[in-house]
Amino acid sequence: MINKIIKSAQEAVADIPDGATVMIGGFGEAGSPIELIHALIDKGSKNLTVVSNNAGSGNVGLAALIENKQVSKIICSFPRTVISVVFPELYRKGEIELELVPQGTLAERIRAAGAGIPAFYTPATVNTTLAEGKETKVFNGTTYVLEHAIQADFSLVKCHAADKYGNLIYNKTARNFGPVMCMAAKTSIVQAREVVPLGQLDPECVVTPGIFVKRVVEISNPADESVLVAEKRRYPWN
Amino acid sequence: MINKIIKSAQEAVADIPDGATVMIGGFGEAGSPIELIHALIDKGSKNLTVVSNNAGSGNVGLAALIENKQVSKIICSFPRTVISVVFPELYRKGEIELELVPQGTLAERIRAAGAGIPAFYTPATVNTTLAEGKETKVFNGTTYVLEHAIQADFSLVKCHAADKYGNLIYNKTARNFGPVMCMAAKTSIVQAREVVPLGQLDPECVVTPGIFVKRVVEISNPADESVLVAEKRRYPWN
Amino acid sequence: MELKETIGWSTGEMAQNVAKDIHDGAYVNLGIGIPEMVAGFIPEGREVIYHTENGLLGMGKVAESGSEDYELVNAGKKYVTAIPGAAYFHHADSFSMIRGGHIDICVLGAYQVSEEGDLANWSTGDVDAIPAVGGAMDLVAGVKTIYVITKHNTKSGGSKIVEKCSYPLTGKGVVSRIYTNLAIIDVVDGKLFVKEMAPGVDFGYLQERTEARLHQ
Amino acid sequence: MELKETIGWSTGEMAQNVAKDIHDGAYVNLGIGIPEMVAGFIPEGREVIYHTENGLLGMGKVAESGSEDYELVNAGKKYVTAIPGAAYFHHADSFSMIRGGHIDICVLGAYQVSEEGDLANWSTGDVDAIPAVGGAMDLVAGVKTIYVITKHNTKSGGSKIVEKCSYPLTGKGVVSRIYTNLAIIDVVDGKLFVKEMAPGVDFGYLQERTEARLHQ
Repeated sequence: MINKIIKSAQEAVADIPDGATVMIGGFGEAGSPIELIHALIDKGSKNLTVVSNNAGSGNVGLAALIENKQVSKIICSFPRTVISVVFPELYRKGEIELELVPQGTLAERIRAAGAGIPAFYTPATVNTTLAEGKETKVFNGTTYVLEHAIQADFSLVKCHAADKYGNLIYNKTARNFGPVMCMAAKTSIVQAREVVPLGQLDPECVVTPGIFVKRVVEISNPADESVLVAEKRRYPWN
Repeated sequence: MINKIIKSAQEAVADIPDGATVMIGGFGEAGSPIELIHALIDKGSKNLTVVSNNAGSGNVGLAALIENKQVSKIICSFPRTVISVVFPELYRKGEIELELVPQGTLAERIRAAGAGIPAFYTPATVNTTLAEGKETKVFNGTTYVLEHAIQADFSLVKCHAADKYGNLIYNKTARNFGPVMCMAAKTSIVQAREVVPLGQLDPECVVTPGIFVKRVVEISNPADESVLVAEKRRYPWN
Repeated sequence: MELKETIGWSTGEMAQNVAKDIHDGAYVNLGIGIPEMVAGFIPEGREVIYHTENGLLGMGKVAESGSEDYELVNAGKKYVTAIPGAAYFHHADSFSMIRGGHIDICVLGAYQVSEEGDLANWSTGDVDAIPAVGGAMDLVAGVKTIYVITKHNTKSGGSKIVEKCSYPLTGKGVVSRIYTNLAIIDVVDGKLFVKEMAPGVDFGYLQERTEARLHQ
Repeated sequence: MELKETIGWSTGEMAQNVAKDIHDGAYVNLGIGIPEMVAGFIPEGREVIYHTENGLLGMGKVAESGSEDYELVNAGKKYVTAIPGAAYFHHADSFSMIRGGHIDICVLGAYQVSEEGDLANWSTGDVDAIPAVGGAMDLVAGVKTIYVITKHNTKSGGSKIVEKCSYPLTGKGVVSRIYTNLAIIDVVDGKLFVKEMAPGVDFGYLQERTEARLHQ
């Protein structure tokens, strides 16, 4: 019988191996699956390729994963913020590889993987350095760049509520990359603020149907990354 | 100030010219915007290209539009049903052109138009007659077909409830092509069973954000196409 | 001249054979017609979630007469129900599930299946017929495992399991297993292996009724 | 040596100039920083709907201190609010709105704008800087009308309005109008036309501070 609920974050990430490609949801702090990321730090998998819009803030969450030298490459649109220190340092030292992708292209490449579309054309980046070396094609007199799907082995996503089938709803702008990252990973792992009984989520309002979700962990009082960053916390906890 | 509510179906379709490309929502009867189609019959625009999953049933709705010789070409996935008589007749006489598109490719080509993607690759139709003459490309050892976006001048869509910004929710499987057709047309025209005050639709559950909708008409007691077909009704009303 | 089989599985038994091979927790899409019968034979203790490509995951039974909802239909346009834990979505999202490989099993009917696993089930190539494809090509291209359920022979006794399909293809090399009234046949590397035969059917009898070469 | 302008519009006045050109009913995306100020100056009687690319249509004012929601932010990661009639969506849907041409106006800052309407606003090409692009390239490629709001000159007095951008491009031929502290300038067919000048600024004064050739 179907029950995707996993007892702990530790258990949920236990099979993420070295070298895996891992998508991590969130736009800045909103929607960042911080407990799952910390479990991945505890697990210690190395040489990861991370796909995420940003590269983390302060010394917790994604920034802490990078600081712990677990990430060899990051695919993202905006790796610097006012409070990001970890990524810039390692990047300048040449210790982490960066593939910079415009935000909309990033979202669409992730969706494409989930939708079985190996590649698509987009107008973004045409005539810029980010299109260098890429295939282009003209449609109706306009040039477009060919962009390829980004698949992942795992995705770590935060949602608001889930049921045991893996149906998900999100909260406000914390939705961001969650739905497409659940679609694009072989194994999507979701932390939910609340696990609700089957039938409680309105089928008209389910944002991620359970077919895209493999594991759900209830984290009822998730840490707030913004607060941790403001408090200058570090993970592993200082 | 923003108010997309139009008084009548007649008014809503009044500027659809001869030769327009018109998307029509619905999967069979479910979600078919029958009052808008009938208004388009009254309006009498000719030489239309219609994009719709099916080609209508009986002698009402889309079938009546075709029967009235307003459609010169239809782009669809499944033009025949047990109760479709109009399209097969005209097709055999060579009086209507058919572009047959697999259902998933149809949905994705419509979405692509709405999402600013001129073309994408799909595995569907590879090695079949439907891929003949189409560009192909190999990704990771598998062959894919290049498919192009389908844009429309107008779309006619049925939804459950709408507000004056054009935010929409749908009912069950009547949702089908509505959301992507609203995205893909220059002017999307929606019939809603109910127009509700701004703020009444939960922003987490809005399926079509108002940006994709140009006009909303309240049709509070829409005819049921299945019933009309069963009753052998004809439009214009017999 | 109609060849009447006196031995072999009934349609219900064929559907039951398919049902036995559907694992607990599977996401399944059932084609229109005989494939729909499979849902009635899922063994006790297994939970299966049905996808219907017109926009519902968690499709339930056919709606009871009198309580049909005109806006809740399946791919065959039958009135159906939704189970607790269901979700509705639009067509592009629905076919993302299909094309993206998220559906485990799809059960389809067939005009012909070849020894290479090619499937022809959308058109007989009849020039007078109205061409209609629906979601069949997306399904065979995207779903992980394609099962075919079909009578072993046509009404006139012709073989539906052929060396090469003469009808237009739905997809090339897509079928994993064929469930007929006479046998269950696996497609492995361009060869057909008989996995099981109906009571009273032996290999010679089966091969005689099959154009393609069978293997034991 | 810093060149201090003693005449010209204040930043608020620049934002107000942009706001005057935003029509009633427009769907608008405001870039991070000075462009955000535009929302405060929309003339009475006009209703404008703000899109923030991280997944909200119908963005309201910045959240009041004490009532911030950590999961309701704008593209600049500021805590914001949502208006009645708002809708949340995921990133792929959000950028469909952008790429698909559904947003009427986007207001962005700039490092440089060329007379061809080329925009450079994401990188100074500094090899030591961390490259970061965000949604800028999607916005300039997809939104119908791109307005740039920027100081006319750099802090060191250099021209931001140039013949040809020396910084890496965000997009080629994408800018429609430039709002600076000294003037409002239209880009038309590869030429810059001065539409309006700030009080006390004349054409000679403006051209002197502009590398690209201006037209009247």
